[in-house]
Amino acid sequence: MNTRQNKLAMLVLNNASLLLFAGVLTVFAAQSPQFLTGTNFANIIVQSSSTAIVAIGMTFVLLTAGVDLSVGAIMFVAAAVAGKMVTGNAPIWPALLVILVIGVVLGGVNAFFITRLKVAAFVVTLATLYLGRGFALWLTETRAINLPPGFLVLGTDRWLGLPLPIWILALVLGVAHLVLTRTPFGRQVYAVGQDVEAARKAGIATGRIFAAVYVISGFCAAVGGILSLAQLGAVSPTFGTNKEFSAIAAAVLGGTSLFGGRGKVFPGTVMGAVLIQTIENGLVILNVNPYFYPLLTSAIIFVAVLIDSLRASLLAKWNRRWIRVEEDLISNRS
Amino acid sequence: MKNIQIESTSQHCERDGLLSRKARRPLQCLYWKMFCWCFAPIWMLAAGLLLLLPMGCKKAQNSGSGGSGEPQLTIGVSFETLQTGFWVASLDAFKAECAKRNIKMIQAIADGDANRQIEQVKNFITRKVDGIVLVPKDAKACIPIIKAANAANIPIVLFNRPPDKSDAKSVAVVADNFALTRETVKYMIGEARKTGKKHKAMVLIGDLGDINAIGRRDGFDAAVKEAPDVVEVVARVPTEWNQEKAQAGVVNAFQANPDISFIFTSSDFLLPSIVSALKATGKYKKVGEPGHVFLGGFDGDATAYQMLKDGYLDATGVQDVYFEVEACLQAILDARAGRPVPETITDAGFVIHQGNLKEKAPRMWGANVKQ
Amino acid sequence: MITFEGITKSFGGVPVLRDVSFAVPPGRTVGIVGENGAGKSTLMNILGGNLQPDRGSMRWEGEVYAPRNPRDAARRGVAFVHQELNLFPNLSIAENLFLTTFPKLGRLPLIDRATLHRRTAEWLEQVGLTHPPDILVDRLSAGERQLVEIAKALSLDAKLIILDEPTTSLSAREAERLFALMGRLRERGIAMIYISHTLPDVLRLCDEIVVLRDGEVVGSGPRADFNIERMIALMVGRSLNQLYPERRAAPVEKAGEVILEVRGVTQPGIVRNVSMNLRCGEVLGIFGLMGAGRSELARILFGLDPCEKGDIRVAGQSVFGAPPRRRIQRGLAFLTENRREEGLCLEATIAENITLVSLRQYQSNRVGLLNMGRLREAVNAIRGAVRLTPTAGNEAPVKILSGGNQQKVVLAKWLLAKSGVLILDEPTRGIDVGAKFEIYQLIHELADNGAGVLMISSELEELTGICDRLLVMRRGEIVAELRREAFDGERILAAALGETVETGAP
Amino acid sequence: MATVKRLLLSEYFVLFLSVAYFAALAPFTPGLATADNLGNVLATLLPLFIVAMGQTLVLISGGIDLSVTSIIALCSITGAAIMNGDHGWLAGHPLAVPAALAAMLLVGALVGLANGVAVTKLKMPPFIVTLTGMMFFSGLAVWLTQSKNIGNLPAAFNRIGGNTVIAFTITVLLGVVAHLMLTRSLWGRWLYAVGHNARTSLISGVPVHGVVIGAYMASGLLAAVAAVMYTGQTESGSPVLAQRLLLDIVGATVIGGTSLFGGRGKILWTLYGVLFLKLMDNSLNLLDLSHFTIMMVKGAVILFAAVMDTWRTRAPA
Repeated sequence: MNTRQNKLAMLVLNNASLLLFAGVLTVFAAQSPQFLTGTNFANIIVQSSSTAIVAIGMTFVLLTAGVDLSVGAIMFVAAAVAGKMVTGNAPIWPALLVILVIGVVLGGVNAFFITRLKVAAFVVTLATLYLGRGFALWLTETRAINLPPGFLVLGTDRWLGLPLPIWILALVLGVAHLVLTRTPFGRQVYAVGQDVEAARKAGIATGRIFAAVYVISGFCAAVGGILSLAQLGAVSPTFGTNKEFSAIAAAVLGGTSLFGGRGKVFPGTVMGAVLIQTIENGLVILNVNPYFYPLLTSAIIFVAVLIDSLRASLLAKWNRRWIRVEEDLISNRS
Repeated sequence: MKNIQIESTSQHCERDGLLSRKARRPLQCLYWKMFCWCFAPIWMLAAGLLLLLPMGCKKAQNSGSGGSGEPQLTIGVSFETLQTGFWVASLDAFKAECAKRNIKMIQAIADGDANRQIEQVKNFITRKVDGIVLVPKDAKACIPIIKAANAANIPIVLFNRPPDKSDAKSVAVVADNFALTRETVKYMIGEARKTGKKHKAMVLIGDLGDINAIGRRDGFDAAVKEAPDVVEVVARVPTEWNQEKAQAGVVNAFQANPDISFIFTSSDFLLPSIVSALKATGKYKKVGEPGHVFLGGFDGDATAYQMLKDGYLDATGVQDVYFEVEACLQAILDARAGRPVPETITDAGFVIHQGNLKEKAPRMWGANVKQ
Repeated sequence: MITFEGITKSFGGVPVLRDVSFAVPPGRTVGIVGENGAGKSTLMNILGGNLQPDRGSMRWEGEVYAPRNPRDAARRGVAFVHQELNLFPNLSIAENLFLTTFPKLGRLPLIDRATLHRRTAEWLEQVGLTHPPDILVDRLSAGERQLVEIAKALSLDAKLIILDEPTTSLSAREAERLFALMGRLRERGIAMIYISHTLPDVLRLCDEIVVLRDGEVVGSGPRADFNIERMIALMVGRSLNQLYPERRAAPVEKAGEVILEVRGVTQPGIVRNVSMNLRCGEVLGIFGLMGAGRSELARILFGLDPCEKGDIRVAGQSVFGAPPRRRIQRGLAFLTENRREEGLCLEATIAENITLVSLRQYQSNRVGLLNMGRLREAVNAIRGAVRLTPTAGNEAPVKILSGGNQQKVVLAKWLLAKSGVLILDEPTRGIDVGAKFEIYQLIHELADNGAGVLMISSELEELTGICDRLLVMRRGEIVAELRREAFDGERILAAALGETVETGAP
Repeated sequence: MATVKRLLLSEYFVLFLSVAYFAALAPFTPGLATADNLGNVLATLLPLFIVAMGQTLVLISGGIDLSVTSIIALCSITGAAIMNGDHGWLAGHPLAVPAALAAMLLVGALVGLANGVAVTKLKMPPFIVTLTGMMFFSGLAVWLTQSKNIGNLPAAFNRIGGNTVIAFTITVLLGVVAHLMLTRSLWGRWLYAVGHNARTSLISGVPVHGVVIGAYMASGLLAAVAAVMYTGQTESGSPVLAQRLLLDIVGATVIGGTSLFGGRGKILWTLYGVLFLKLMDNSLNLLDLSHFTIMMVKGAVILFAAVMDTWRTRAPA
C-alpha cells in the first residue's frame, strides 16, 4: 500500500474524463478524415451548446450533493411560453426576458420545497418535471409551434465569424466559472457540498446556498431552452425530453462528483457536454445505427459514476486517522 | 401555514446572522423574506388547484348534455398525438365536419402511449358513444381496441393509419403512401434530370413502427431505383418523427457528404429542421437558382405551402384530409344504418409542385391553415 | 483574560462538571490534564460556545461572557482547534481562512485574490508554514493542517486559543514545530489552553496546570508545584459516588477454558503484534488513552477492518479474514462505542432491535416464516433478564428510551444471540450512575454464565472495579498486563501515558 | 388539531382519501360507478400495483429503482420475440408461451441483479445506477427491435395476459406472498433493518449486500410479471411499453406512505396509493380532462405526499 502507487491511481481517477476524451478523438479521427476538420468541431460545439449551458446549471446543484430532474421541463415551459408570445407577434427581446424569469421562478419553486420544507431534492424535481411538462403541453395543446425566422437568427446567425450559440455559451461559462472560483458565494457552495455541518459551524447560511443553486439551475435551463429553440425552429411536444440525463451525464463526465464538493465548470462540465456530442457526431459519420446512441451514452455515464464512487471510497480509506505515526509509517509517508 | 413561515424566517435571520456588520443584516433578511413571500402564493395555487378541480368539471359536464331534436349522435375521436400540423388540421377538420352534421364529438389525446389510448377508448365505450374514430399509435397495438369496439358493437373507423391484418373488423381510411410518394419523387427526379448532373440524395425516414412511414420509404426507394443515373442515395436519416433527432441527423449527414443536393422528407413537419441546416451551410437557394438543393416532402402542411409560394420547395405529396374526414364519418353513419362498408377506403391524394401550385392550392389543407 | 466561576453541567442527570473555577491570565498558557470523562472536553465546549453551562458563569476581561454558538465565541476572540479539524479539504488554505470574510475587489462581489494571498501568507509565516496560500488543504499532512487551523484562529484575531489533544496524530518533528509556534504566540501575549495526555509536554509548555477528576478541580497552580508523579496521583484518586458490584470469582463449569485467542495481530499504522487470551467467565479490561487504538483493535477482532498478519481464534476455530456475519455465528459479539449509529436502529421498535441478530433461530421449519409467538416470548424473557424499563412497550421506537435503557437493548440483542465472546467498547459512556451499576451487574452475570467479556474503557476506576485482568494499550501496542490483585491506578495510568513511574524517562 | 394529526398519521389515511374522493366525484362523472368502468380501472390497476410492490421493497431498503419501466419494455420484446407467430425463435412451438414467460422473468431478475450488485458491491448511488439503467435498457429494447413492435402473439398468451380474472388472482397471490415475506420472513425483517440503519445491520450480522440485491431482483421480477400483463393487454411486444409509467409507479408508492428515507413501508399502503392514483386518473379522464392536466395533478399530489412523508418522518415522535 505504498503511497506512490496510490498517488498514480488518484491521478488517473481525477482526470479520467480527459483520458476518455483523448481516446474518443483518436478513435474517430482514425476512422474518417472529415472528423478533425474545423467546421466539424464548430458544428459539434454549436450542437452541444444548449446541453452544456444546462449542464453548467446542473453542476451548481451537483456540487451541493443535490439533483435537478426538472431542467428538461423548465426548458419546455420556457420555450412554450416564448413560442406563444412570438407567434402572437410580441417582439423577441421581451420574450427572451420572460423565458429567463420563468427559469428563475421555477428554480425558486424547487428551492422552496427542498430548502424550506426539507423534501428530498429528487422527488421535488421529479414532481416539478411532470408539473412543468403538463403545463407546457396544456399551453401548446400538444401542438408544435413553428417560430418565425426572426427567432431563428439566434441559432444560425454569426458574429465576428463565430456562430451566436458559441458566444452565448462562452458568456454563461465565463460568468459561471467566475462565480464558482472567484466569489465568496462560489467558494461557499464548495464548502457546503463538502460538509454541511462544518459549513454551518463556519458561519455559512447553508439554507440560502441550497436555494440559490436551484434558482441558478432553473436560469441555465431557460437559457439552454432559448438556444435549443433557436436551433430547432419549433416547439414540439417532445421538446427538452431527457435533457436532464444529458446534463447530469455532461457534469459527471466532466469530473463533478455526485457526493458533492467536487467539480469544475471549466474545463470539466463543458468538456463533458462536448464529449457526448463528439461521440454522437462521430457515430453519425461512421453511420452507426442511430438507435445505438442511448446505449453508448448511458454506458459512459455509468463508467464515469463508477470512477467517481471508486475515488470517493479510496479517499475515505486514506483519510482515516493514523494511530501509529512513528517508525513504520515514516517510510510510507515520504 | 403562512405565519409559521414568517416567524421562522425572522428567527432564521438571527440564528444565521452572518459575521457582517450590523448595518447589512436587516437588508439580507429583507431579501430572504421577499424570497419566501413571493413563493407563498405559488404554494397556495398548487393547493387550490387540487381543491377547485372537481367543482371546475361540474360546469363542463352539464353544459354538454343539452342538445335538441332527435337523439344527437356522439362520436369519440382518439388521436395518438397532435405532434404535427397534419394531426392538428385533421382534428380541426373532424370538429368542423361533426358541427356540420350536428354530431357531438368527444376527443382524447394519448400523447404517444398505446396503453393510455386503450384506456381512453374503453372510457368512450363505457360512455356508450355511437361511433369511434381512431388514429392508432401503431398497427399492432390497436387490434385489442378494435376488438373491444366490435364487442360493444360500436362502429370503429381508423383514420390515416391501417391496422395489422387480424380478425378484428374495422374500416380504415388511408392515403396511398407508397404511390403518392413515388409520384412526388418521380416529379423531383424529372426536375433534377434537367440539370444533367448526378445528385447525391438524403432521405428522412419516419418512425419504423408506423406503416405510413414504411410505405413512404418504399415509395421513395421505388422512384429512385428507376433513375440510378440521376440520383444516388448516400444518407438515410431515421427521425422517429422527432425534430431534434432529424435536425442532428441532417446536419451530421451534411458533414459526412457536404455535396448532397437532393432531399426528401417523409413528413413536412421536419422541413424547419432541414431549412435551418441548409441556412447554416448557406445552401438554402430558390428553385432554378444555381446550387439549388432539390426539396421534396409529404403531407402538404402550412410550412410546405409557404415554401412552395416562396419558391424553395420543389414538390410535396398532399393527403386530401377533407376527403378522408368525410369518408370516416360517412362510414360510421353507413355502418350504424347497417349498410355494407368496405374495409379500406384509399385517398389518392395529389402531388403539388411549382407547376400546378395555383390550381391545386385550395384543395391543399396546409394552404388554409392560419400560420 | 478569562475566569470560570462555579461552572456546573450535567447530561441527562449525569453530573459532568461540578463547580469548576479557575482563571487563565492574559498571555499565559494553562495546561489541563485529567482522564477521559473527567470533563475536559465538556468544559472546552462550553468555553467554545458549543454548549451552555447549567449553572455558573464565565468572565472575559471582567465582562460576562456567555457565547451561544461558535461564531459568538470566535467574535469575542476564543478559537477552538478540535482534534477532528474543521477544514475543507477541497478548498485552498486561503479560502479556508477567509471563508465568510473574503476581501472584495472594491464594490464588485469578486474576491480580491492579491490581498487574500498576501494576508494568508502573513498568517502562514506566523505559524511557520511555507506552503503557497492557494494550495489545496487535502494535500497537507495532519500536522500541517493543524498549523493551518491555528493560523485560522489567529486570522480571527483570537486572544485565547484552545488546543485539544493536538499531538495525537503528529510525528515528533511536527510536534516540535507546534511547540516552537506556541512559544512565539505566548510572547505575543496570546493566552492558550493546552489539553494533552503527554504529561512531559504539559510540564514543558504550560505556565499553570489544572488537574480535573470526575468534573472537579482536584489541583491547580503554577507549574513549579507539579511533577509527573503528583499529577498522576491527583488524576487517579478514588471517585466517591461510583459503587461497583462485588466481584467474586463464581464457579463456572468451563471456567478457565480459553474462548478467544489472539496471536500477533498487526495492521500497519493501526496496531502492532497484539496477542491476548480470554477465558470463559473472565472479564478482561483494556485501558488506554484517546488514540491508543483500542476501538481499532476491537473492529479488527470483529472483522469490520482488515488485518494484515496474525491469527484470531474463537472457541478454538480461526476466524481470520472471515466477515462479521461468520464471526457472530462462531459466538463473537460487538457492542460498539457509538450506540446510536452502530448499535441500534433508532426508528425501529424495541422488539425489532432485540431480535435483529438472532432472527434465524426463530424460523419455524415448515415454510421458513418466523414464528412470531416464540419471538415475542423470547423478547419478553430477555427484557426481564436485562431489567429493561417496563414503561416502553415492545412496539415503541427505541429513540424514546434513555441512554441506559438503549444500552440494555443492545446488550439484550447480543444476549438473545447467546454469544460466547462479548467485546464491549465504552459500554457506559453517557449513561447515568444508576444505570451504570446495572450494566456492571449485567456484565458480571454474563461472565458468570460462562461468557468471555473483553471490555474497553478509558475510565480507570471502572476497569479496576469490575475486571479480573487488565491490559494497557499505547500507540497500538499492549504495553502492560496486570491481574486483579496487582491493580494499582497510578502504575496503570503511567503505563498508558508511556511513563515508567520510577525512572521518569519516556 | 390532534385528531387531524392522528388521522394524517394513521395507516389508512390514503384509503379514507380514496373512498372520500370516489364518493365526492361519483355523482358528477358519467359512468364512473358503472361495473365495466370499474373493471377497466381494475385491469390497469393490477400491473401497476405489481410494479409498485417491487418499488416499495426497494424504497424500504433505502434505495430507489427507476429502471422498472425499461425492464417492462425489455421483457415485453423478449417474450414477444420468442413466441411471435411468423419469425419467433419458438414460433408455433407448443412450449413457446411457457418458454417466453420464463425468459421474461429471467430478464427481469438479471437486470435486478445487475442493479443490486452495482448499488452494493460497487457502492454507487442507487438513483444514478437505476437512472442510467433506465436509459440503457430502454435504448437496448428500441435497438433490438429497431423501434418496431412485435405483434401476432399466440392466442394462448393473449388469453392469459389480457384476461383480468387471471391477472387478479396472480396479483392477489403476489400481494399476499410479498406481505408475508415483508412482515413474517427473515429476509423481510432484515430488509427493514437495513432500511433503518445499514451500519447497525452489518454489525448485527445481517447479510446487508445479499438483502439489498434480493430487493432489486424482486423489483425486477415483479416488473417482468407486470410486463406479461401489459403485453397481454396490447397483444404486442413494444419497445416503448410503459415509458410514461414512472410517475405513476413512484407516485403510487410515495402517496401510499412508503418513506423515501428507508425503513418504513407496507404492501397494503402501496395498494391504497395505487388505488387512489388510478381512481383519480380514471375519473379525471372521464371528466374529459386532457392527458397533460392529469399529469399536472399527479405531479402536485406527489409533491403533497412527499411533504407529508418528510413531515411524518421529521415530526417529533
